[in-house]
Amino acid sequence: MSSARDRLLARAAREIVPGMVVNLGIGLPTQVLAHVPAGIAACLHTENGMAGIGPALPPSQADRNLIDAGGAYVSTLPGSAFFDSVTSFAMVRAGRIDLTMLGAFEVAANGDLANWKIPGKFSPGMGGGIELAQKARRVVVISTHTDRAGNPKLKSACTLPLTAAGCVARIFTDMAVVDVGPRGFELVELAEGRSLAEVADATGAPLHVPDHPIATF
Amino acid sequence: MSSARDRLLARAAREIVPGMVVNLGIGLPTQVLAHVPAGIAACLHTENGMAGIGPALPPSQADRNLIDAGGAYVSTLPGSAFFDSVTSFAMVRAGRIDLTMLGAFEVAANGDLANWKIPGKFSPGMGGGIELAQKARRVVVISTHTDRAGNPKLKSACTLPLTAAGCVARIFTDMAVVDVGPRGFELVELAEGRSLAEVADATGAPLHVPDHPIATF
Amino acid sequence: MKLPDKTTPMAQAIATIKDGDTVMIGGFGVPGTPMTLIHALVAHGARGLTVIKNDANEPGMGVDHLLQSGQVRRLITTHLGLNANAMALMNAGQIEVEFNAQGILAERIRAGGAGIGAVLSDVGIGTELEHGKQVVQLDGRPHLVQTALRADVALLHADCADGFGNLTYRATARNFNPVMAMAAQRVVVETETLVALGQIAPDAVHTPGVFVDCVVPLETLTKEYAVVER
Amino acid sequence: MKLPDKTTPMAQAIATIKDGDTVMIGGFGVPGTPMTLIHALVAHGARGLTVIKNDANEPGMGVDHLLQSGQVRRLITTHLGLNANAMALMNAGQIEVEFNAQGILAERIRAGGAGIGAVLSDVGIGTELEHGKQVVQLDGRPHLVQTALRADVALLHADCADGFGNLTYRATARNFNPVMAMAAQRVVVETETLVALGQIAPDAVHTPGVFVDCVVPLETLTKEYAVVER
Repeated sequence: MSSARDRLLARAAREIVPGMVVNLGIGLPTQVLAHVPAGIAACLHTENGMAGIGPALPPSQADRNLIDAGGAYVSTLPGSAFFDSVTSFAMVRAGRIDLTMLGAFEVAANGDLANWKIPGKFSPGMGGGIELAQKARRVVVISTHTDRAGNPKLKSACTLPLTAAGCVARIFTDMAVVDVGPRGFELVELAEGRSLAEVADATGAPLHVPDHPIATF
Repeated sequence: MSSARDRLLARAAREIVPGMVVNLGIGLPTQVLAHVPAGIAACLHTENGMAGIGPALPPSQADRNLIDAGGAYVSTLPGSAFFDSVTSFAMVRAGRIDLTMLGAFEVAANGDLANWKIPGKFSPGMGGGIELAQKARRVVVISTHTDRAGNPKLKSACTLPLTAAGCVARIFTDMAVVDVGPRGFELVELAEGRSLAEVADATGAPLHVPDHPIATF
Repeated sequence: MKLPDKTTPMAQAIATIKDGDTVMIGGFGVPGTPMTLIHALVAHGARGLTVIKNDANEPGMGVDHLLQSGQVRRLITTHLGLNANAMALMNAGQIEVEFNAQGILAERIRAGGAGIGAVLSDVGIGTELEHGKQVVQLDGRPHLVQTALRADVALLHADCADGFGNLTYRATARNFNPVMAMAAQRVVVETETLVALGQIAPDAVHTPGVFVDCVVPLETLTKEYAVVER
Repeated sequence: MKLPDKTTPMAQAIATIKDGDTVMIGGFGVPGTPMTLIHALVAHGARGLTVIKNDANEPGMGVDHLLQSGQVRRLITTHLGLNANAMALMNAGQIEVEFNAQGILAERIRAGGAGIGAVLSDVGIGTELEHGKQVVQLDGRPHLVQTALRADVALLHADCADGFGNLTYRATARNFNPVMAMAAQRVVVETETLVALGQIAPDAVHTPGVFVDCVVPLETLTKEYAVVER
């Protein structure tokens, strides 16, 4: 899904509008960094203690003391600031993060998110995910539409331990952009080359389709 | 009591031993600063956000941004640090202040301290006094032995609203050094020229006298 | 990407303040008190304010102007001892005063700024500070529930700011400014110096710009900022 | 007056650590992790430790040495995802792991460091984080009582220190170091650079020396501190 992934990341990057403070979660979300429009006036936050993330750097150019929360080497911009973990999460909990983009194991039609624990299989810990999901002003998910076995990640209800209840506003996948609305999942856009039927089939809960034409990305 | 006061302040200053972090309260205590032995390795803390207070400065040499908690202009030493009010009181409450010297309206024989409010007459607020009295590792009082009307400040029980209960370990006055011990007030030293009877008479609760000779200061 | 610019004209920065708002004001004595923003708030005229400030400055200085103009209904503070005007207003019942232990006031503001509901502290157990406070036992020992404080607006004073709102403070002018910068819906900062983005080293920032909404460069420093001759 | 000197030889700095102690260790990934102090603690040999650390580093790095040596009974952390060794030890029941939300772990340590008994937070309401936690209602909404954490010893990494223990950190190596510096009975700091008193400007200090007990200058930086090639 390499070029589909690039289109997904570029589409998700357009969610960032001028003036925002944005936190990118570990995994697909941090890859959005490379797709953010160059001139935009926005601030990327990483919970290990930095606001104003600049471009990622290869190891040969890296500063050993400057990583993002996923361990990737990043750089500063004019106006960047470093701070400790307490201050970093004060920003999160007090509502100074306008948007966070997170990965997901499951998203439910009511906006519940599960992304930190698969009991008996994978329990790495929640890191900063619970606070970001619960406290950022807007939470969107970036994920594949289905898991590796082809099962839907968008479900009528989560089966895994929750990260936060009712937190997800929008989901960006390799197949579609889907909003979580009052009626549940609502199709917003289709990935280029994907049919409505194909997406509905890969979604584990009813997918409401607007009666106007669907844009593609 | 000018020279008596100088002797009092100099005696109180000897309470500061190498390695200590010390907070000097507003009033007589801040005047101890001028009497601290020059070469001693100790750190003075002021709750408005500084550790490592240097000598007081006259207005002509003052930095408008550098005051102590009483509003006096002070200076830095090599190794001084500035910090915010939250950090300053974290030091106090977490036990990093080895000694605080406070003023008093009343001290009781059980170590209770009242120094912030005379109901109906004078209610300026407690400032940082309650936390210093309750949380510093050692609390001593520097005060006149009696109030302006000649009434004892050392009493069997406080009549004014408490600053903190059972906190005072030692009292330095213009007449004596008095410890708060298991039996109540215990005479430690006499001010030069003061008689035991005179001090006992000016003290509003029994003053226990050791059976060894009493030193003077 | 570049960081957004938040420099704002003085009048616009405080225009959102409404009657009845809660306003945090930085400073401990003269250092760190936003003297110019306070005068602007007097000129703006919003009334019935709740002001949260460590102290009431001295007569004729700083927040005293706002007390004398009758705009303050309630003052949450720690010490008024240097302002006889403020004590007279309090004693006459013209302003309501809530005293807090100084470090507890700082913690309550910090709790608001950190998205924490309250802190549990044993400070003031056995004193008047217990009055009206919820008590929770921790390990069998009583603790007071010290609830978070937040404000509609914080008015702060910085030594140096960049356009994104990264701030540095000088000496003991830091005091309550960093914590109030975390705890208000709208954070307005007057600054002695405005520098270009990148002129404050990322490791030297005291308050990250993420917390700040409006940066107001000062044109002059009035006499109120000067050394006080006593 | 002059400020006391706290420079201490490595072995002496950690000699007080006893079996069963609680040890806080700074760092988030490689930056800010006191690699050399960790090796010294492995050599020292104290067992049955409770370790409080954001993450478990990666296999063969940092706190992983202490896990592999069998000295850790219990780990209070937020994320082990980069250390399969640690997850295997946890799954085999050889170490007990308590997960905290990252910002709540930071707040609990800060509460210990600020002499606060607990913070009340709604983070994790409706999730597994509720389990075993006391609940207090604030304004009719449930909050978890997140109790303070303190340690017998904190092991920290600074970029620069003076002899009194004033510290500065570099970039994202700051992370949990400043808050752990507040929360231990004995605070031991390894530093890349030791400077004379006065060489760190008073406004530039990240952790005031008041919090620090032992300053250990590093003689060399081992490969564990270097950029990780993945």
